[in-house]
Amino acid sequence: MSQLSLKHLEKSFNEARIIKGIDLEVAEGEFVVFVGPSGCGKSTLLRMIAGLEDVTAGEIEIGGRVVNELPPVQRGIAMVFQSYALYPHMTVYENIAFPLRVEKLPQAEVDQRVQAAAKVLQLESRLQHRPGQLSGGQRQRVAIGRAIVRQPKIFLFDEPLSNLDAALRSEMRIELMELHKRLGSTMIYVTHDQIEAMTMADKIVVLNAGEISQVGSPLELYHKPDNLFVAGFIGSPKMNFISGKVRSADGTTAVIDVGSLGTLSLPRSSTEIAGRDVTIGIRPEHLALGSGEFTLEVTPRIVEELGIHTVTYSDLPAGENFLGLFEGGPEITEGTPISVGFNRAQVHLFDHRGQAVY
Amino acid sequence: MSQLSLKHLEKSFNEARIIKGIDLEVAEGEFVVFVGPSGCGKSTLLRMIAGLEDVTAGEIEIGGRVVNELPPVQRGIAMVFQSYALYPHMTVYENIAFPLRVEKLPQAEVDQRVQAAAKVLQLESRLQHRPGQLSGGQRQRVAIGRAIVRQPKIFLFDEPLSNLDAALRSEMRIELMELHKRLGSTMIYVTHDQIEAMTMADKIVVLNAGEISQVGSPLELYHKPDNLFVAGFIGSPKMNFISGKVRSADGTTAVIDVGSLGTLSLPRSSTEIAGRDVTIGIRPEHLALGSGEFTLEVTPRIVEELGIHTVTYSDLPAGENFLGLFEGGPEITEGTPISVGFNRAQVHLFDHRGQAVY
Amino acid sequence: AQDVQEITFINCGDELTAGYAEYFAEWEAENPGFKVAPEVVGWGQCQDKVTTLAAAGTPVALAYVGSRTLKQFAMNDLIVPVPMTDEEKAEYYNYVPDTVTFDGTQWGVPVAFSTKALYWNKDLFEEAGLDPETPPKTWEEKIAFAKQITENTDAAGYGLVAKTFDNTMHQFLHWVYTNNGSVIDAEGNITLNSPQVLAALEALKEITPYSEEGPTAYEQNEVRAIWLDGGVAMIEASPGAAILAEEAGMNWGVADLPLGPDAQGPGTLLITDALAVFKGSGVEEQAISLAKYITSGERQWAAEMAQGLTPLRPLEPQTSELVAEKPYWQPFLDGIEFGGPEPLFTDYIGLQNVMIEMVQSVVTGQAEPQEALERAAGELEQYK
Amino acid sequence: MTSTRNATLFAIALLAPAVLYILTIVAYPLVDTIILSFTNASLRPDHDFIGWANYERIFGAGNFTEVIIRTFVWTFFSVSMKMVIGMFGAVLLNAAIPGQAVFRILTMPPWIVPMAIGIFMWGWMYNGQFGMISGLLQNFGIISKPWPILAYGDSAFWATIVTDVWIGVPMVTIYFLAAMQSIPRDLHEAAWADGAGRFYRFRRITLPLMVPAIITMSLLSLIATFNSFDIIWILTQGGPSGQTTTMIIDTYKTAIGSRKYGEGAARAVVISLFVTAFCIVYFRAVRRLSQGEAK
Amino acid sequence: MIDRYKWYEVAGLYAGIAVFLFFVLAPFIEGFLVSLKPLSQLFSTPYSFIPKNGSFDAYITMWTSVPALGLHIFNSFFISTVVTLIVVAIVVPAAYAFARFSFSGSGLLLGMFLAVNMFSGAVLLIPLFRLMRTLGLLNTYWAMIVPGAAFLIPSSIWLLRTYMMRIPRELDEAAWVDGASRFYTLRRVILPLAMPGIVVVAIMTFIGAYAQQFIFALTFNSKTEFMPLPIGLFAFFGKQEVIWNELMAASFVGILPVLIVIVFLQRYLVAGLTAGAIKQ
Ligand SMILES: Nc1ncnc2c1ncn2[C@@H]1O[C@H](COP(=O)(O)OP(=O)(O)OP(=O)(O)O)[C@@H](O)[C@H]1O
Ligand SMILES: Nc1ncnc2c1ncn2[C@@H]1O[C@H](COP(=O)(O)OP(=O)(O)OP(=O)(O)O)[C@@H](O)[C@H]1O
Ligand SMILES: [Mg+2]
Ligand SMILES: [Mg+2]
Repeated sequence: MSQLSLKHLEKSFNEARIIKGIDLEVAEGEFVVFVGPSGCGKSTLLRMIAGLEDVTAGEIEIGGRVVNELPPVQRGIAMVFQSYALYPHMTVYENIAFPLRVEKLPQAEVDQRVQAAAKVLQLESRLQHRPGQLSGGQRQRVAIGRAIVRQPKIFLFDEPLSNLDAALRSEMRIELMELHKRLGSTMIYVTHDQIEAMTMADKIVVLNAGEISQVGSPLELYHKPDNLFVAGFIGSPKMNFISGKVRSADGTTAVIDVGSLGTLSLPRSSTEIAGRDVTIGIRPEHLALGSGEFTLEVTPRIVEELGIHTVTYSDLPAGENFLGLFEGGPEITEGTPISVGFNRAQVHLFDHRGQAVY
Repeated sequence: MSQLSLKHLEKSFNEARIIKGIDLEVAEGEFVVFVGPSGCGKSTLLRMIAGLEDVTAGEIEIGGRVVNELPPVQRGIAMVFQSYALYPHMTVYENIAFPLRVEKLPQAEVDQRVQAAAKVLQLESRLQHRPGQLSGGQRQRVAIGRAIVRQPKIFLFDEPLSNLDAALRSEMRIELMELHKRLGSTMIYVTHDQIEAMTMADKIVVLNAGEISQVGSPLELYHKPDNLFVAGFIGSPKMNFISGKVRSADGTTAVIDVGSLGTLSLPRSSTEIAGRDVTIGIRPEHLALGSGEFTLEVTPRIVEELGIHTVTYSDLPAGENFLGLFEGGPEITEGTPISVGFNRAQVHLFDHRGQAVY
Repeated sequence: AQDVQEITFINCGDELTAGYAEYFAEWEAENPGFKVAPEVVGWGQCQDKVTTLAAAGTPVALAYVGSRTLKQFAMNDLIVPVPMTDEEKAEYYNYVPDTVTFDGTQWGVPVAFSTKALYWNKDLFEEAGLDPETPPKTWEEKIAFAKQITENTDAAGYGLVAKTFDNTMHQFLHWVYTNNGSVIDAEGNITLNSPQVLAALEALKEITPYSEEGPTAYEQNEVRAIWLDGGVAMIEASPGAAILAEEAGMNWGVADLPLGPDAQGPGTLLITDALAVFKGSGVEEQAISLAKYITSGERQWAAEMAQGLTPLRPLEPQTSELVAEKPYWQPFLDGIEFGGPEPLFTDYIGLQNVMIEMVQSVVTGQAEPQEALERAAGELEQYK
Repeated sequence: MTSTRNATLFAIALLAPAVLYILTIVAYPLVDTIILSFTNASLRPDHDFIGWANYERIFGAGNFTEVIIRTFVWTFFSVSMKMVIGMFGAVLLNAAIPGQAVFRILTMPPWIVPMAIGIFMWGWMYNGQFGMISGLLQNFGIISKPWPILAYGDSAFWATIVTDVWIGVPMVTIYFLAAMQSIPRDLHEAAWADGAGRFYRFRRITLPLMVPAIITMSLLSLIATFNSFDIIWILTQGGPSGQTTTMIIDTYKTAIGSRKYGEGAARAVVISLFVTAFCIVYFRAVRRLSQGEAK
Repeated sequence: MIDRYKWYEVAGLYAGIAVFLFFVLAPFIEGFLVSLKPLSQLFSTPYSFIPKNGSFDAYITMWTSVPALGLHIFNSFFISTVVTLIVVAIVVPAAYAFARFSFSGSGLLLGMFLAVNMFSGAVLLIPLFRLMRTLGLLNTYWAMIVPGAAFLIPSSIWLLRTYMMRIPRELDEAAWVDGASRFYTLRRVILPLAMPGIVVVAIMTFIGAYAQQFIFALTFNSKTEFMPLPIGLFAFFGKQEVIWNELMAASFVGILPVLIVIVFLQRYLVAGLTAGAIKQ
């Protein structure tokens, strides 16, 4: 049975519908990541689950019980705020200890737990500082500390690592994942970091303008996005989209006219798409220098060398952006045409409504 | 001649030395990125350049003129604050228009510039909202908007994109880069995002505990880190470090004993390292499945499949973490040993003080 | 224990009136079972406090009040009458009993008396070319002297009081009572609009240019201070000014208030305070007894001398001795003969406002005397 | 937050002491007063109900409109001057220069000194013969003869306002100072970095962010000023020729001084209604203004 | 850096402060000069700013003119302290309720509180007197404390509410999520953050009770030993003469204790509010 379930959840601020009917099941111990564009309602949804926002319509169930009216602590959740919400008048120590003080734990236990959290978060030397004297990342870590000293059934994290550098961020990521394993608590985690989403999630929920676009495991979303939005949102750099028109679709193969790039035939069972406008998608990392089942020639406008790989930006004849990602640092120069190839199996197809066609 | 130069810059808060003597030259039109661990002093340094913090010692020169005592506006800078610093009582429109109002530009011009900025930042529909009604990412974009409507000589950005999702973030990244090209202004940019640092920077400044660890182009830092700190900090996932001892170093080849992994001979001209403890470093992405010039067998503890690539976490016999990054989604399972190889040319060597040896 | 009943007594001032402590003890000895409980309240708040206590239904037994308020208390049934025998009345100076009389009976026991006379600064007279030893005897002289002084010295001739304070009416009444005028008669008719009062207003108007700058800003103490400082030559004030003038080492004189054309003899305003006995304290009898006890001839005299007040009774030989010792007392006693009381109105504040308004409108030139007088007389009707 | 019912219960619990206290100590006498306003209560222990007679009399009185207008003008100038000077003081005392701790304390005395004493001191100042203002002006040769400020309608009117302002300024200043201190520093820094000078920042940032504080203070000042009695009473008693007579002075003179409690109560009720109406209008105006500013 | 001033700005600031303080203190200068002059020479022309033969005699003689002056100062202090304690205890929760919970009728209730302030004590005096008598509080300290506090509560609630509304709501929310009861949140989070506001309100209350509440003391108390300072000062008013110099001297001495209290509290007045609390 699912531990947390959202049923037709809605939220309006005055007239504006921000959350437009969300249904979601979260199993106990699951690590769920919410992703979605800025302003799509992630924080709002999290705050509703926490019990900080009133529910406009629908139900929130935790452990089979409708909790719409319960205060946060009775829902057994802990939350890290996007804005940190540190108590400016307390030291870091007391900020972290706050939930334990509330529970009236003995000082020895408080101390032990706070020290442990501080160690994990590399805040030992800052325990006696006030939030006002901390850097942005330090503040964020204090906020995390305050959540982890409690051991709630459900953790809610609102972009908890957004102010950390890559090294600390990946350390913290590992820490959080180990925490997750150790405690077995359910975690709901908002992030806009692809790596966090992909590596930490058991299940990613992609939100778009207050609605769920797709729910699935990271690789499901990566490999089989349900729609254009998810395809474009998951994966970085973004998937290349090229518009085309279906010449024919006989139930096994669809033949697509992709303008000046020629024709593409893909194995698809749908016949409905025949004659309609479609979009094909290819991830930049699925392109290879040289040739493949399909080959095209592009002229990189920009070449970004990242060391680990190289990203090229080109324009297709029809004007679309076309990115390529190649391992390491191959010899590519801006303005010199290159041949890139890709394989049929790596091509995504979306119908005129943006739904994936497999 | 350099447009901005920092000379022995120091900053202390009360007793604590936060910035410990920074020397840096920034040429006109350069895009400089500051990276470094949380709390290392990036924001402080930026604020000093902006003229928001007093200089404890040293000099800041802009255009050849010492500006230690000048207020921000006379330094010709615009800044995006890490804390956004939006005016809560003004609409998004007025927040963005603020610097133009200060300059007393005519309304038509203000409107045109604000609308242009709003378009770039995808804020058109939010122009009449107050900051309190915006999501975290929207707020951040407003803060950027406020900086870009002015066309200062130097832009200072303090983690301007940290609250955006990947898609928007890469769009914004491109926008900022184009802005940079268009305006030709100097930009100083704090980030903890590797991709931002690598793609945007002409020059990356790696800060560590208030000191510069290394300055260089992105690929220089990636390929030739000066020291252990930079090697570990640049690149994600982090470089693998394995400790060893130099058997012999004859001025052409150094033979290094890497414990249970055997011996490694690298072409190095240094003789000083003979007999000393050293650390060798190999980037996870430089490992290949199968064999290479050196081959070792590891058993992945964790396998992270990110779609675009797969990351494995293993333990070396001596206990060190050992990561591998492999393109796409090869067949690797947790607990099953794999063979990985790497080439001599991709091995980094650091002496006992952590300095790179080439 | 024995039941001792308290007689609460509010004594205005900053301390218990001199001698009262002993008188209380003596009286208590004569009236076993009763004890006097005095409370001293500053002058500024005394009247309000007494009134509030009465209005709230917890009156004090005995209190100092301005005699002018007796009518209001009486009409509201808050105090009991304290009739005087003809003998008692006769002991007092002329008109003193009138200050506490209304509807044919007395409503309080007079306890303090104040009369005014004209003080002049001899040095200023001399400087202006006047005979320093000759004070003005008539309004005409007063105005002429004032003019001469104003024109020939740095000082002003006359200290005119016209601030929005009760004393402005008092000072105007000096003019009224030195010209045989009145405000209200025994039948309760408003008699303000008379040739005598009109003459007073006109004289006031005439002397204004020879008074200090901005008389509407000054009340009596302030004008007195100006006089003491040599800023004005003549003022009308109580005996207290004499002591201050001595202290300041001035060259001064005091004389009867100058007289108007219709005067029958020296006059002044007679102000008294009285001890009122409040209804409902349960010890009204004893309060009356106490009031009369402490204001009897000799005791009253002692208290008056201690406070520098005009005596209520022409007690002999004390009065002669006083005048012999301090000749400046003479004019203060002279005026009593043709003096007049503060007019008794039900709404005393109303009266005061109307009179002040009238004086100010004339002094500031906003209204002609006749016009101001008619308006005031009309408005007074509602406060009778 | 959720569980609105709980929240309401908690709010009620928090408010209970205040409500109970005010109910017993103030509301009960207040109701008493309102009842009294329909009676002919005076010094006499008993009284009769006389309906609206008191109210009719108040509005029937000849100079009532004049007094109302004067009261509004007086109040308006006094409150605005308090706000302006208080803001001026707060800005000065907020500047990071040495000595502020002392200056802040030196701001307080008018507030601490018993009101009557403060007014007496002003009475001294205004005295034409011996006071500081006239005296200094004469010493410096600006005027040639004494200037008794309270003698003339106009100058007395302004003098009473100045004294009222003087008494009110310390509280306003200190409150504004506290409000100013709570504006996040980075907002100023951001504006400064954009080239906004002190004055501009004050106008565009400090002032709008202090709108709640300004509303609060002006509302409280409004009430206090409207009911300000002692100052005028001690300095001029409403004179000369009634030119400083405000509603409360008028009320006092014609009703409380004369101990007509019924009429006095009616006047108090009328004044309160006026203040209330004024407050509401004012409140709306300020809110609209502050919203306008932000657009 | 932002706090750095050019020399002329500093000069301007000090000049501004000088003007401001002169306005605030001028009457005290006048009063002080009065307190130094012998009574007989109080009124003299031409005006001289510096007293000619000033002395501090009044500061000594006042203790004998009004022997209970010290007691009056103590009473004022005592009454004000108790009033302040009561007001703060009542106002803090109420202001919090108004600042954070928007239950139905909260606006109305707040308005009603304010309405209370519109009736000045004078008109309520008689009914209040009856009430005090019923409660048996006449002629005790409580006669001054109880009504004194009542008339200071409404405006204090309003002031503190405004202040508390500036504390970020997220801080409450964070505590709320961490399981803190609303009361605990009030005590541990809101109270410390609202401290500057509370101190302002406490100072206002204290001063209000110390210096301004004259009428209750006068009417509801007859015992000299309970009389507060404002009443005590009126003892310097004789029937004919006001002992101006001693009155002024006593006023200055009387406000000293409050000034001392404020010296100690002044640092709270300037405590920054939410530095570092949140990003926005
Ligand atoms: N109190 C409010 N009143 C009106 N609109 C609001 C309010 N709070 C949030 N919104 C709007 O609701 C939308 C969702 O906001 P939310 O903070 O949930 O976004 P988000 O998904 O967390 O974004 P981000 O990734 O930028 O933090 C935004 O468009 C925002 O403008
Ligand atoms: N006002 C201050 N008083 C004392 N210490 C301070 C103050 N401001 C910053 N610090 C300390 O200075 C150090 C550098 O802070 P800074 O904000 O520059 O870090 P940062 O590099 O920007 O970190 P982040 O990436 O987390 O934003 C931190 O350790 C911080 O605690
Ligand atoms: Mg958010
Ligand atoms: Mg920072």
